[in-house]
Parts: sequence; C-alpha cells; structure tokens
Amino acid sequence: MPREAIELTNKLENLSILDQDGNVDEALEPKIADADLRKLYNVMLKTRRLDERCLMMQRQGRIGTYGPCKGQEATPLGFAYAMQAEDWFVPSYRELSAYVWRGWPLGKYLVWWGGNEYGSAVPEGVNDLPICVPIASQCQYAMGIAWASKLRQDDTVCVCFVGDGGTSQGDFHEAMNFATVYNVPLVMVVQNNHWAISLPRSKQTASPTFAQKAIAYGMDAMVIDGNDILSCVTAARESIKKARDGQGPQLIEATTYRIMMHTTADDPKKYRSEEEVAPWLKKDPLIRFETYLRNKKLLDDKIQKLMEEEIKKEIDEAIVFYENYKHDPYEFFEHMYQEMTPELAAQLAELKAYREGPAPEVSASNGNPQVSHA
Amino acid sequence: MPREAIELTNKLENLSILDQDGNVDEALEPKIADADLRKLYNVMLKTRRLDERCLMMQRQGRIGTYGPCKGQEATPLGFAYAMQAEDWFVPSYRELSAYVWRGWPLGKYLVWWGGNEYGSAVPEGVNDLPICVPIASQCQYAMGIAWASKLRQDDTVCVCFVGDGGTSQGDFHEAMNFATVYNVPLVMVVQNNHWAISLPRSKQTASPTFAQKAIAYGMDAMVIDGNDILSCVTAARESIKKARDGQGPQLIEATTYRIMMHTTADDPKKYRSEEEVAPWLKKDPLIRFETYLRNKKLLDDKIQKLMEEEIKKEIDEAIVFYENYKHDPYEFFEHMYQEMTPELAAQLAELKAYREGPAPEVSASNGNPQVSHA
Amino acid sequence: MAELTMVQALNLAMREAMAEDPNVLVMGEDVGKDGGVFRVTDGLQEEFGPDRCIDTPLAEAAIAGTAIGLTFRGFKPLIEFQFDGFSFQAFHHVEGHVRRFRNRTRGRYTCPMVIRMPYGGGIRALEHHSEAPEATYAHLAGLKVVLPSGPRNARALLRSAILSPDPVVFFEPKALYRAFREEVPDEPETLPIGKGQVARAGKDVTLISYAATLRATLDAAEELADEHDIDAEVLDLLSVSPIDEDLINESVRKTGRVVVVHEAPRHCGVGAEVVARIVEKSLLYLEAPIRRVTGYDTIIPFFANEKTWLPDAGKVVQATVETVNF
Amino acid sequence: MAELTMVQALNLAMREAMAEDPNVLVMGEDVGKDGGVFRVTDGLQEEFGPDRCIDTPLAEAAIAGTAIGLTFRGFKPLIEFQFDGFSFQAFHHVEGHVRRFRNRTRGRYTCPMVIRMPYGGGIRALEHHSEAPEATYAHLAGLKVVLPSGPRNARALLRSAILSPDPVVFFEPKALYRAFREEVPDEPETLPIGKGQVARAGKDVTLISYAATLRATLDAAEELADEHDIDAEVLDLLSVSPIDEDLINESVRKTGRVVVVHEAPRHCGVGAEVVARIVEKSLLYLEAPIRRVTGYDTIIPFFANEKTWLPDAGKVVQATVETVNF
Ligand SMILES: Cc1ncc(C[n+]2csc(CCOP(=O)(O)OP(=O)(O)O)c2C)c(N)n1
Ligand SMILES: Cc1ncc(C[n+]2csc(CCOP(=O)(O)OP(=O)(O)O)c2C)c(N)n1
Ligand SMILES: [Mg+2]
Ligand SMILES: [Mg+2]
Repeated sequence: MPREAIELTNKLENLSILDQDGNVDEALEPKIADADLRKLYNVMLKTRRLDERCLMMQRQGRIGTYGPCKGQEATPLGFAYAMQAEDWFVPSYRELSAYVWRGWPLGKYLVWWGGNEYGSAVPEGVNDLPICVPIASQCQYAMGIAWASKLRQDDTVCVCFVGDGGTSQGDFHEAMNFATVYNVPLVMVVQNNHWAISLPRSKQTASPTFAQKAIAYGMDAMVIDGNDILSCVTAARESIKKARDGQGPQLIEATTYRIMMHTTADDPKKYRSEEEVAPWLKKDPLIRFETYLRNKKLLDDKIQKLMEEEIKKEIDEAIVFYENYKHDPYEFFEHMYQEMTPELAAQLAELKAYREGPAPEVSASNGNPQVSHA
Repeated sequence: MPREAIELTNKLENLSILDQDGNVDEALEPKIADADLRKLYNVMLKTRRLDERCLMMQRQGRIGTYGPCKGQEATPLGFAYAMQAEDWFVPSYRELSAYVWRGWPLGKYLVWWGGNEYGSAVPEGVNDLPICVPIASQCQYAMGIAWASKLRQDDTVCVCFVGDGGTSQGDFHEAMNFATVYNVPLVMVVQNNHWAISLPRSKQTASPTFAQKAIAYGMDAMVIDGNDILSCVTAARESIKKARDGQGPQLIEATTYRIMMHTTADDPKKYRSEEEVAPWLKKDPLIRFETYLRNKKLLDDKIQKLMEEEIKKEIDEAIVFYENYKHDPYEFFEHMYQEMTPELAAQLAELKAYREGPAPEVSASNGNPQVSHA
Repeated sequence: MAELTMVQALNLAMREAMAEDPNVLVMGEDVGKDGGVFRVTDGLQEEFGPDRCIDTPLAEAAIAGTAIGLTFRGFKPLIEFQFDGFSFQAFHHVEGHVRRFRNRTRGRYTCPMVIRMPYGGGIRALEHHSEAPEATYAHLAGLKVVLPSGPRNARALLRSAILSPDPVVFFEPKALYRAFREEVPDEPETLPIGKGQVARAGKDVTLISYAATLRATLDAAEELADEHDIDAEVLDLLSVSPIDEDLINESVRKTGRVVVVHEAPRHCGVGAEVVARIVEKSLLYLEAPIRRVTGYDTIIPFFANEKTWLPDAGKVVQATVETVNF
Repeated sequence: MAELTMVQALNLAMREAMAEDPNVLVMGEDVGKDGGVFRVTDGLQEEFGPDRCIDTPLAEAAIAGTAIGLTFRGFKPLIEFQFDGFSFQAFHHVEGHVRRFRNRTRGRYTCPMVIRMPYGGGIRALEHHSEAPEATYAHLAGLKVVLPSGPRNARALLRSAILSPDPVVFFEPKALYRAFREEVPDEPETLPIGKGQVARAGKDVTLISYAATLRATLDAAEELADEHDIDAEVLDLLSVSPIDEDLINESVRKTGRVVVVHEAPRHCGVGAEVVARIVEKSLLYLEAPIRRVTGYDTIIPFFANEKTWLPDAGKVVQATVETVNF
C-alpha cells in the first residue's frame, strides 16, 4: 500500500521540419511529388489572394463582416492534401485553404460571407461540412461522422478543425471522450493561433500545451509547427493513417498565429501590441514555402507570375459569380422541412402578398364569418 | 527542428494506506486524534444505518425513489473531516456522510427523498449546497464558489464531488478549465464507483484513470483508495491545504464501488454479475475502519452497541420529524421571486379557489363586461 | 392485435423500424443492456447488437451532437434523453444544428433523427425529471414536435417520426407509460404528423389537450356529461408543431367555447398559441373567454406536492363549467 | 443630461452599479480589454480592474455556471453572452439552476444575476448572431425577461435588473445599439420590471411591441396617421416576463383592435401570449381578429435576405389597416 507515482502511458511529441527561413530538416523531410509541391503552393497562394480580396471587398461594402485566415493557410492545406477525396472534412471557419484544395468553387465562399445560405450548400459529392459558427460544436458532428465510418466499416477518416478557444467548450471534451470510447477514425486539429478574439492563449487554459489535453482521453498527441507545410503534411499523413488503420482518434495541436484582426468587426489594437505580432510575420507559411520551393528549383519568378495571373483571373471570375448571384427572397421558407408545411405556405403567401400585392384569394383566407376589407 | 518528446510537467500519484483487511501502512498513517477517529466511525456508521433505513422506507412506500450510498461513506467523510466549517461543500447525491459530519439534521435528508423542497433548504450558516440532480452541473457552481474565495481573499476552500459518469459532461471540463485559469481553491473529487447506472467505468472513458484528466488543465492529481478512510483523510488534508495556500485547484480520483442499485428504480441484475460485486463487498470501508479501530483499542462491542442504540434513536427521531413534516400545498408559489408577481398571486388564488371554493371576489376577477356564473 | 402498454408499443415501433432499416440506430444513456430506465428500449440491444442500440457515455450534448454527424452518413438515429430535464444539456445542438442544417445547406444535409424523451410529471420523480418543455421546442422552426396520448397512437406516431425526413422531437408522457393498455394492430401503422384527432365528439364546448392531460381532460368530459349536462368535444392535438389549426377551428366554430389544457406552465405555453390561432381564424364564433388549465408559472414542485400542481379533471371541470356558463 | 446611444447608456448603467457596489462583477467573452464585441463594457476593466470586469475562456455554460456560484457568495454577476445564439450553450444552467435555486432552497440561495446579451437581427451578422429567443426564456418561470427599446429605458431597466433580487435575462436589441441617441439624465433612474409603457397614445387600434420592432411599429403608427387616418396607440412592453397585462387590456378595451409585433418567430412566440391575455380578460371588447406581425416560422435567413424576413413598418401598416377595416 505505498504512495507511488502513476506512469502515464501516452506520449506527446513535437514536430518541426521547415524553419522560418526555409531551412529544412532533411531527416524529417516528407516525400512529396514535385507536381504536388507546386500545386500545394498554388493553393496556398490562391487562398492568400482570395483572403486579401475578401478583406478588400468587405472594406468596399461588397460583402459583410469578414474573418480573414491570413497566416493560417498551411495547416488546413497539409491535412486536406493528406486526405482522400472520400474522407470527411469538418472545418471551423479559418480553413479556406482546405476548401480550395478540395475543389470548392471560390464563388461559394464569397456568397457565404455575402450573407446567403448558398455559401454553405456543400457541393454534391464533396464530403465536407460548411463553415461552423458555434465554436467547437463541429467537434461533435465530426465525431458522429467518424463514428459512421466505423459503423459502416468503410475506411474513410474524418478530419476536424477547432481553434484554441474552442478547446474550452464542453463540446470539445465530450466529442474527444466519445471518440476515444468508440475508437473512431477522427483526426482533431487544434489550430492554436494564440488568440480567441481578444483572449490570449495564456488565459484560455492553464495547460502548457493543447496537445496534452489528449491525455485526458488516454491518447497520444503531437504539437506541430502549423506554419510549416512540411510538418503539416507529415503529421497529417501519420495521423490520418493511424486513424484509418483503426488506431482511433488523433489529436494534433498546430501552432500558428492570427496575423490579422479576428474579423473585420474587430480591432486588435485594443488588446495586443504590434511587437507581439511582428515576429510572427516572419513565420509566414507562404514565404517559407516559397523559399523552400525556390531552393528546390520548383519555383521561379516566371512560374510565380503566371500563377498570380491565373489566380487573379479565377478570383475575378468568382467575384463576378458572387455579384451576379440571384437572391431568391422567398427561399428561406423552402428548406425548413422536406415538404413545406401548410402553416409555412400560409406565411409565404402572407409575405408575397405584402411584397407583391394581395393574391386573389387572400381576403377570404381569414375565415371569419363577416369579412370586409377596405 | 527535431522531432522530440514533450515532457509533461504534471505528476500523478496513487495512495492507499489502510487495506481491506484493516492492515495499515504505518509510514503513511495520518495523525488523527482518538476522539476524532471515534467520531468519524460514528458518522460512518450513522450514514450506513440511515441509508439502510431509507432503503427500507422506500420499500414500504414511505419515501420516493431512493439512491443509496452504501459503500461510499469514506470519501465524503474524509473530506468533510478535513474541511473547516466555513469551507464550502458541493455534493453530487451520494455524499450523505459529509452532510452528517457537517451537522445536517437527518430529517432533512428524508424530506428530500420524500419529495419536498425543504430537504434542500440548506440550514442557515451551513456553507453547503443541496443535492444536485443534473449530473456534473454542480462542478460549475462549485468553481464559482471557489472563485469567490479568491476574489474575496478569504481563505475558504470549496470541495466538490462528481461521479465517474459526471466526468463525461462538458460541464466538468469547463469547470476544471476555468478553475485552473483563475487558479481558485477548488478541490474536485471524482467518486469513481465504477458505474453510471448501467454504464461500466470501462465504457465511460478510454483513459486508464480519471485522475489523469487533470493533465488537460496542467494539474497534478491523485488516485486514492476511496474506501479507505485514512487515504481519504490524508488526500483531503493535502489537497485542501494546497488549495487554501493558493496552489490552485486539485483533482482527486477516489476509487470505490456502487455496491447497491443505482436507485431503487434500478435493477443491476440487468447489467452486472454478482461475481463482479462480491470482491467489493470485502472492501467495505466501514468494516475496514472498524478493524482498524478495534486494533487500536478504540472500539469494542460495548462502545459499538451504545453507538448503534444512539444512532437508532436519532434516526427514529428523524423519521418522526419527516413523517410529521407539514406540506404546504401552496408553497411552490412563494419562492419563485423575492416578491410574488401579480400573475403568480392570481394563479395562487385560482388554485385556492379550486381547492377551497371560490373566494368572494373571484367571479368579478375576469373583468369582462358581462359576467354570469352558474 | 395485442394489448400493449405505451412502453411496449414504443418498443415495438423501434423494433419494427430497426428490423426494416439497418440505418436506424438507437442511442442514449442506459438504452442498451439496461433497456432504458423506463425499459422503452428493452431487448433492442440483444436483438440488434451493441452497434445498433448503443449505450453512450453520460453527455446529452454529445448524444445529440454525434447523432447529427451520423445523419450526414445516412444513419437515422433515434436518440433518447433519459429525462426531459436533461434535454437542455443538448439544447444548443438541437437549436443550433439539428433544426438548421437543411436550411443552412439548402437540403444537402438534413439531420433526420428522432429525439425521444420521457415527458412530464405524475410519477413521483426527482427534480428535473418532470418537465414539460414542448413549447420550448415548438418555438424552434425546423423541428416537428409530437406528443402521443396512448399506446396505439404512440406506436403509430413513433413510426411516422422514424420515417420522417425531418427531425422530430418525440415526447413520451411518462405518466402514461404503463397507465393503461390498448389494442395495437399487428401490422405497423402511421399517423400523419401535424394532425390532431377528435378524442370525444361533443357540441357544447371544445376541450383541447394532448399527452397525459388528455386523459384528465377525457375524465373531465365524462364528469361534465354526467354531472353538469355539458357535452364536451375533446381534441387531442398529438403534435404541437405543426399544430392542427384546422381541426381546432372546426370544433371551435361548432361550440363557440374553449378550454385548453396542458401541464406545461402557462406563460408562453402552447395554450397561448392555440388561443392565438382561434382568434386569428374564428374570433367571431367565440362566445366566452378561453380558459387555460395548465401548470402554474412556477417550478413544478418536488413530488410530494406535484399532484396539487398538475392539471386534473376537477380543474378542467371547473374551468369548463365557468366557460359554458359565461 | 447627455445624449447617449444605447451602448453608452448600458455602459453607464454598469459603471454606476460597479462604482456603487463592489459585489457587482461583469464577466464574459471579450468583455474586458476589448470592452465587448459591441463595446458595451468598454472601459470597465480599465476602471474597475480585471477582477471586476473579467475576461473568461470561451465557454458560455461555464460563464453562467460559475456565476451561479458567485451569487452564493454575495456577488452580483452581470454576465454577457456574446450573441443571443450562444446563450443556448448555457441553457441547462439557466433553466436548471439560475431560475430554480431560490425555490429549490426555499430562499436560501437565490441566484440574483443579470444575463445580458445582444438580441435580434438587423445588423447584417452571421448565422446564430440574430436570434430572438425571448419566448424561450419567458416560458421559464423564475426568470424576469426584459427588452429595452431605447437608450434611456435601457439604462433605467439595466439598473433595475442589477438591483433586482431575482435573475433577469436582459436582451439588448443590437439594431438599436447605435441607431439613435437619447437624452439620459445625469442621475441614475430605474423602471419597474414587468411594466410596459404607452409609447404613443391613440384610439383606433392598439399596436403592441417591444425591443427593435417597437421602432418599426412607431414608424408604422406615423404612416397610419398620415396616410390612413388611423390613430394607433403603441405599447412598449419592455418586459415579457412578467408581462404588463393590465396595460395591454386597458388599451385594448379602449380600441377593440390589436396588432402584435415582434421579430421572433410566430409559433409559440410572445405574441400568442399577448393574444391569450387579451382573450382571457377582454374578449368581449374585441372587434377584430388580432394579427401577429412577426418573424416567420423559419430560421432567420443569412443577412442578405434578413430585411425581407424581419417585420418592418410596411408589414405593420398593412396588418393594421386590415385589422381596422375588419
Ligand atoms: C459558442 C460560441 N460562443 C461564442 C462565439 C463568438 N466567437 C466567435 S469566434 C470566437 C473566438 C474563437 O476563438 P478560437 O476558437 O481560438 O478560433 P479563432 O477565431 O482564433 O480561429 C468567439 C468567442 C461563437 N461563435 N460561438
Ligand atoms: C445531465 C444528466 N443526465 C442524466 C441524468 C440521469 N442520471 C442520473 S444518475 C446517472 C448516472 C450518474 O453516474 P455517476 O456520475 O457515475 O454517478 P453515480 O450514480 O455512480 O454516483 C444518470 C445518467 C442526470 N441526472 N443528469
Ligand atoms: Mg484562436
Ligand atoms: Mg458512478
């Protein structure tokens, strides 16, 4: 009956491969085909440019409040790259690069921030979920999706993203607990961008890492440099493979930084200094990746110029699509139930009568015995 | 940029002092005054007897559904003993021994299970919370209570109990996270009694211990033998002292077993075998404590007989109190707001008129111009 | 035909659905080995295995939240909250996702699931075990909200809920779980969700109720006939979202007098909606104010006093007599 | 007297209360350094320190849940949910504890706190940022539910809520946060919770509203006077639990015609309760059916179409003209 230490069986690891100057740890360097490397860069660049354009459009009043993802392109991209098409992708709201990789039309993204449900009408055949607004609630449906893979005995994996702030929600905890109890193929990626609006990471939780929250569920976990595409690809490949092989859920903490404001409604000057942001600008995942590709002779000024042009064209077209998108003012009645209820049909008629003048039968619809309208 | 293990800074410990045969690890034996040991035994015995009587009364239809605590008397008692009177005690619903130690009239407990709010009308001056029905929700108000101690800079501590099942709730997680972020004097005790109704501990979570959930918040934690009063007192003293000294929240997993049915509405035969229960009967905290006291010559047949008689008398009186408790049929209107709203007053009048016949002014109360009652 | 209790009838509906469709899952706390604390899921795990009738850890939000993900993959989860009072732990998922995904994704993801829970008071249970939150759910567009009142309609409505392409909140009046038996046909049957029924035809006054208070209301109707010479029509709404406005107005136009009965608290309860629908469509037929016989605007008391709190036949009789004599 | 926006008026009420009573705490996500995403708590942390105006981790349930514990120790927490749509994460604490502790413990623990949140649509926000859940909270006995309609009554009502011994849910219509300024007196003032006001006297018809739609209703009243020769009385409920039944019935008995206006969905909304109260007390005065101009029974659309969805003056005018001409 002694007093003794309990050994923890789970392990935490740290992973970093490509440093902020573009130097690579060759022992750890993942094998990625040249074409893929170029495509990854292309998507990262496209994400950056679209993000910048969205910000500009918000300033011009052409879309609503916008939440930029600048500086957080590498992690979602690394995971999207390591996923198979049939795998399930469950984002939070800063994972634009993954959507782009997985082939979402850019116009849809604009429509979302432009305030129409069409922006979250996931294209048929794409196993993705739309942007999720209630923080961390996506962890739970992601767990359900992964559970389905297990119950169906197919070998798809579900990759879910959540923020550092999101880990404080009960939903995160319950989802992780369910995931480990049922041992499902769920890869949970915590994008630790050091801020939840104005709350710094240091005040979000007292644990030195987010990764170690895995210990609560009897899991291993990893902290990776989330601004390093090579670490992201490596961690994604490993964790997705483990999940696919039946080794259960995986937790990855990807360290990154929210370079920009939380959304355009936010003013970070109220709560953080330029000095804090400055070093992170040097850790930009795009610049680092560019250096790596140039060192590898996979990128030069000419290729880059071409890419920029193509990307600009694609984004211009997306904006045209968005700005020509026809809003149906009555559509919000249509998707409440598979079949519109009589009650909703009556309310729709009420609205139409208001906007377009009364339909012929409206005056009798009230059903009271004496009806006299002006 | 290597790939390397992250060292965890937090430690887990296991503690067991008095074994199931009453043997004691003398190096670890806590100092407890003889009088206190006898009082502890008395309260443990009283708890056992009251619990048994409640079960019997339930079978006789004299109270409602009952949730027994047999076999789980040691942990709440050990913590109650180590607490100061001004410390705050936040139970779940199997912590009768702590209530008894802290001086609750036994009759109140019966009234609670007899279905009247008086049973959770905490006596004035007692810093306890009533039984909490929504699992794990108490963790959050316990955290708030502990936070108040810190904000007020008094040195009270809050001790909160939750079950193994309760750890699966988001409320548990959020409370622990808040507690560590604000570094409050909260002692969270997980009574791992191996079952949550029909769900075995093995299906509640995949982590090998509940204690290690502390790592998620950057905390140390302890697993103790929750059927061993000496371990309980030791862990309670240490954790309460740490909390009081500003070292922040503490997590203790107390291993125990739900010997009985979940509640009298439950039939454990549906989901567990007698063989599983049998070894736990031998680990009974009461018998073990008795052996310890007899070995120490602090207990003999005579003292025990006297105790049993006194306890029986006290319980008999409590039952008389309970059975004579006057239910006010209208009281449920009275405690909704500090002042009853006119609306509630009208509903109360409505009910009174129904039960006792119309009050004189009822027929006019409707206020319609023509009123004609039969 | 077999004589079944509501518990048996509900069990039957789930068993039938699980046998027909491998995508139907039952999940919740203690629904598996234990068969649910009310035994509504008894035997389902034995028959269909632990992957079809699933015991979950103790977390209502995760039960609802993970069920959402299962629907995306073609499963039809029938989730059980152990008691009405614990459905609120999952409220953000039901409000924020279950009812919204169809609209949010324009029909791409639709969350068809059945959210079952024991409903209401009357069984001498603890606090949080006797709530009647149907108005809370009925106010959430995108859900359908169903409350059976007997074994036969319980079985038919649960089948309809399971077959529904829309999420359905299914309240099971626990006071009726074992209160009486009813003939239930051998063949599965359905009932249209959103339609009520005339539970007793009458001409003098319309009594509108649902769930457990339907029984008290029917008792009241007998007493009204026997002792007050009042011939009450009793409507059983069966669903409070959508609500059967046509049935209600048809009866009201006949009788001109109405009493609404439910056990949920009055303020902003379903009774108010019933009144509003009548006023919108049949105001000029009304010959007396509409009385609401409901739970009071308090917490339902711990069980020693709950009978005082709950609507009963006597309260309905009194309100009806006053309404008829108005 | 100063001309303040509602944001400034609310800020003032909190600042005054914090200065008067050291037990008053402000807590929530981003309420501290950031001053709240709408700046309602701006400067409070600077003035009263991080222990009085507290930034919390991201967990609404814990904000409400820990606030409960703080009340047991004599604190008066003013908690902020960042948006109406995220109050549901904490619903089980508000339903299960905040409103119940007084009754559960017979007055020993009482949970006096103010649950503040931005309310309603109209600011082109994202999904879950435009909800109007007042009926959901009004149905929960034990809470008081308040909705101001302008800077001055916002400041007075927030003060009353802070001074209240009972928990108050305080909905701040975000469309009004900066919509207009009003003279606000230098000295703190209060308004009785549960009392409404006549916002415009009139004799032909009673328009009943609250929060942001009160403005649309007042605009409608002007248009009705100018273009339809209808003199509408406009009532501002200010509180939906308790609801000012006397004010409502007094006006209805004068005008005999009623339109209720709110932005929450119609089914089981507060409008239904208003109708029920009128029918209970003033049926025989009613000369026309009562129309409800409300949000539709759908999810409020993403912002591109929200204006179509929300009640506006035109909808109120149309319904009122029809009601008057009935
Ligand atoms: C349940 C819930 N509460 C509050 C909010 C408001 N809110 C939106 S983003 C945010 C911070 C999120 O921080 P984090 O999870 O770190 O993600 P990040 O924005 O940094 O990507 C908050 C509080 C929300 N969307 N959902
Ligand atoms: C939020 C909530 N969900 C469900 C229940 C129903 N319920 C009561 S006790 C219990 C099991 C609790 O298990 P545990 O936490 O291990 O405590 P124990 O009963 O073993 O002491 C359940 C599911 C509840 N009371 N609260
Ligand atoms: Mg973040
Ligand atoms: Mg247990």
